[in-house]
Amino acid sequence: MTFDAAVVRKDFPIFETETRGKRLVYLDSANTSQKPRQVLDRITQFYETENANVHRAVYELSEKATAAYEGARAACARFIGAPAPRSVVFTRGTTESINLIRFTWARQNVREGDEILITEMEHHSNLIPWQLFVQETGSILRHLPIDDDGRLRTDLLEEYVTEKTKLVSLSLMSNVLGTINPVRTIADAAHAVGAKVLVDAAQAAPHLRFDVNDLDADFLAYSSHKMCGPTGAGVLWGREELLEEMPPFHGGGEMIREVWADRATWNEIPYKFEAGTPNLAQAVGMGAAVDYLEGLGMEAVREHELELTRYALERLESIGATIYGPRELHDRGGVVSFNVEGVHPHDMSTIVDQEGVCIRAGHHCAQPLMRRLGVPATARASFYIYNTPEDVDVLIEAVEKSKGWFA
Amino acid sequence: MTFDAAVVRKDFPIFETETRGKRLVYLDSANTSQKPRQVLDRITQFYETENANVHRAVYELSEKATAAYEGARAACARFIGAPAPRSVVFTRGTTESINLIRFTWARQNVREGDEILITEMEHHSNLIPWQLFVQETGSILRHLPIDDDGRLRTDLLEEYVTEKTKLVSLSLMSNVLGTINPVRTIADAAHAVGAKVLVDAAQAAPHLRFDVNDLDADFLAYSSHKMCGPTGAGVLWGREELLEEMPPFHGGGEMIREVWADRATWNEIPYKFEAGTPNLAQAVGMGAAVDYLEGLGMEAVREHELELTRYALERLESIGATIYGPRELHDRGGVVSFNVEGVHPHDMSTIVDQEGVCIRAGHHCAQPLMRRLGVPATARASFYIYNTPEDVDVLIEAVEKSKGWFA
Amino acid sequence: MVRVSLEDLYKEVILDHYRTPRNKGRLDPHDVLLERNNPLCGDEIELFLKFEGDDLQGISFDGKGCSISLASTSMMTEKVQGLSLEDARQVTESIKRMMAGEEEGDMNELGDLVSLKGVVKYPVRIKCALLGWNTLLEGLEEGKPAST
Amino acid sequence: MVRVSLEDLYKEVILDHYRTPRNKGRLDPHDVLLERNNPLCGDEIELFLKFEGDDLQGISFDGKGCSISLASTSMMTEKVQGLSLEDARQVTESIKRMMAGEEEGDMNELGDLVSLKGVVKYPVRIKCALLGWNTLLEGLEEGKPAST
Ligand SMILES: Cc1ncc(COP(=O)(O)O)c(C=O)c1O
Ligand SMILES: Cc1ncc(COP(=O)(O)O)c(C=O)c1O
Repeated sequence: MTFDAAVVRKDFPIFETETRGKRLVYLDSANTSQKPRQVLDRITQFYETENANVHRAVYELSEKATAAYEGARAACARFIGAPAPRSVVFTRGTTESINLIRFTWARQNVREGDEILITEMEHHSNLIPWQLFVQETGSILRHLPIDDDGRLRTDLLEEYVTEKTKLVSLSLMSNVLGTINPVRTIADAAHAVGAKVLVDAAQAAPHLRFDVNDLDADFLAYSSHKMCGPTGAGVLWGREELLEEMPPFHGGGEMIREVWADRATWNEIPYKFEAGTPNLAQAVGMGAAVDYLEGLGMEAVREHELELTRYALERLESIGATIYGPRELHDRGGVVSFNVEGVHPHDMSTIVDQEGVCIRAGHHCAQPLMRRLGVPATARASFYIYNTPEDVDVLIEAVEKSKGWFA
Repeated sequence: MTFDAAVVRKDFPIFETETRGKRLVYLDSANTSQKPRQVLDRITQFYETENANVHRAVYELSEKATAAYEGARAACARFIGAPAPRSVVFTRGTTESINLIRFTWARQNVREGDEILITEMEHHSNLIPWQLFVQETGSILRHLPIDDDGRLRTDLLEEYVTEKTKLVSLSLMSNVLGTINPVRTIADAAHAVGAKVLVDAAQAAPHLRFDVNDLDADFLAYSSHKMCGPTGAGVLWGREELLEEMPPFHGGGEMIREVWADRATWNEIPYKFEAGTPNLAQAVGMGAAVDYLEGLGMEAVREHELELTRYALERLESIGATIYGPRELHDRGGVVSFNVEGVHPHDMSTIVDQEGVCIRAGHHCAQPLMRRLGVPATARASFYIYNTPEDVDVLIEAVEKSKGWFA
Repeated sequence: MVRVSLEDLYKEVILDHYRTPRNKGRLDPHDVLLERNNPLCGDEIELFLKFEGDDLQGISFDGKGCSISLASTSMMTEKVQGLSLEDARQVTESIKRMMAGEEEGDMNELGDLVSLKGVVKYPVRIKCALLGWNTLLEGLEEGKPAST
Repeated sequence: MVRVSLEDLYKEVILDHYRTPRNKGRLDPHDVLLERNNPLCGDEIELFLKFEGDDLQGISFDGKGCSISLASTSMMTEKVQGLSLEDARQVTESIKRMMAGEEEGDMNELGDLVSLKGVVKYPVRIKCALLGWNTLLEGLEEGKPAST
């Protein structure tokens, strides 16, 4: 049971605009997604009928705002199978969620000589926080290698997950290779040595159905803007008992209980981690995005994207493009990185833009992975619910054109 | 030259709604402000015609998004007289801005035994970060006292600003007392001993015209949501040379320049401090809020609020309310904290809500100040551009009614 | 569902107990003294409990705060005084479920206390109404364990 | 303003230099060697400079990257070779102003280079077009000071 992408496309006002005088072929959803009317309307409705600060005030408007905000939290918890809304902390996005763990749980639990394990395919957002952390604490950062197909070398787990490992932080789906990682296998290995597992679900949440219990994750981060929601919102989910134990991150209003001049006590979770006025309307919009995606059905989303990916891989290979990442579709999402002999990806991106095609060119916030792949940059097309096979056709034609220029 | 608040009110869709079946009398703008159509439309327009990630992609849509985002930065810089847009870092709000300084500049520059000076009237957002900081570093937190009128004891500056003082962090305007603090005087004292000055302008930015050069501030923080802009956006302004020297805060995409597996170099300011996908639409909305306020004129805003404050103080005193904070209008903003004998502020707030009046009751995120004032809580009415003298009349009537219930 | 207007809630239930609190002041001797507060509104109470075997023989409170927190606590002391610890616990749980909107509130079990339900419409005030009850629940923990 | 289509820009200007770069390869001996890159696209260049008194006697480059960065650098070497350091600096500043949209670009001064202006319409690519020029500016700093 899938949906008609041409119909879904009508929910997204941006497709009523043109780019460079051409039909907009947006193939950069792994970077940020477009937003359906339903989400935009919900945000406007919030500001027009419910806007007030939450939790703190007694009047009806503030109660409405609080109900909307907490309702969004419940939706974001449900979406990832989290047992309780209180285990969901609202952040600005995945990057902030990961940094929050760096400044709280990790500071409390990872010491000099301890190891943090990430992978060779991580986004800078799941790499730089740990580089900084190990520099600050004298702990050690290790990288689980990938094979030439762009899959994690789980055969090396025994070597990389050791008694010293305190945290394994990895993406559920790669933003460059499209690989869907065997998080459960890795979590089992991590838990066997008492390490915790942080899952970067920035790419997975928009496209896959998953459940924090099945993954056996300890923390999980995802962003609103990549899944039809507004910018400026994201989630850090954590096991309740871990969140309870963690020190606060930012200090400020709302995260406190009692305050004296020189000390304070903390509010209960998740509020302990939400200092200051939260990103209210953005959280509400993220909740609406969850509702929208659940309305389509995440299985249907996945199926639709698999079809597009199959078609895109086939057509790209037929024009001789080099593909980075798994060629088979199993455990692979709708992100396709590629290069075409003789055309630098930046040139390609500029040229296909003339045909209305938005693709990304560059290092995709994964410079070490680019080095591993032996290329300075790649082009990348990524698919979402509003893309159609026609979009792939336009892409291929545009890529052919760019080849023509350099022929 | 002021404006007609009844006309301004029409810009704000929320005033087309009722609360508890009554005309909405919103007197909690110090908590969060309502939003004009102009700002909401700009946000929607962004999502509908310019939405893409910024800086990273080559195609036209991303260029539009980048132009919108950087245009907002320029507006937010201009609004506070900042010499260069690159000295403006976008954050979630004032609380995050202050915590950013705690985790970067302060860690680099404030050591064991050094002193940080705040004041007795600070919001928790400018108190808790420093409590946490001094606990982490062995430095010392001091509080400049206020007098019984709710003004800072600048006569004690010599005692409180010493050779040990490294940072003075204070609000330009109090969210409880309405006091506008003599920041320049304090900055001069701080600079004389080589300390830096961080200004919490959360309450000032929506209501006052000021200029970072005149204040001679080193850092300044303000929030979008209190000044007609969306939630989820704020600014940290800093002197360029200080921002250049500071280590980064969050690690992630966009804040880097070159990345290897074990190390990285940083992007130029302000991007060094903007890890991950920024709150794009919120920054753009904040820029639109700046444009909206500048359209009204900040002098006119101030004049309008002074008139309402004068009238409110007069009427509240006439019904025997106790006022906290300066009674005279000089150096005083449109925030009026008060209590009425025999009526707990929480009861009052619930009762006046029945009449459509939204006021705040509680500690206003300033528990130590409540102790200084000798009360567990106060009621607070705060005014903005859409409030009219009629709103004050409804408030007074509703307060009288609550008194009646408890008579 | 009974619809109580705010005015009725205050005038007919809250104000009576607020103005004339029952069991107010120190209880001596006592077995348990708990100080708890609700920092949001600055409500503070002290609760004194005296046990006699499995029964809550004596209860009193002191404190300051809004009318809802003080009236609710006053009503509570009237209700639970003399009950067995187990019964006091059950009443408390019933009140908490009623305030959470999970239960209508049983007139037979709760009597007058059912009128506190009017507070459910004002979610922020529920914490005020429950301050005394939550403190009692803690205090009962320290009493003799009910039938084990 | 001359409107150059992207296709014209590429086909008439960029591709020629991209396919047949001028002054490519190591220059020996040299006074200055600078390696610079544009991490966003992975462009990397090495720039070799040789001074003779106040003149830029020799210049060559090596590197890899997109066509705009390589072509722009190739055109640059043609333009500045043999100029005085001061003139080279001035040409570079003119190009930078032109790419910042501050100036139209003077045909007499810049010649062919004016066609690079087509890149202004593609803001992200401006960094590519300027990589060589910015590196040159740094390199000139290390040369003999121009008239002081
Ligand atoms: C004086 C003052 N400082 C800081 C803040 C915190 O601002 P925000 O909640 O937007 O982070 C506020 C408002 O809540 C305030 O009034
Ligand atoms: C795998 C992965 N992790 C983390 C991020 C960072 O997410 P955000 O920019 O929303 O913080 C991204 C997207 O940029 C991503 O693709």
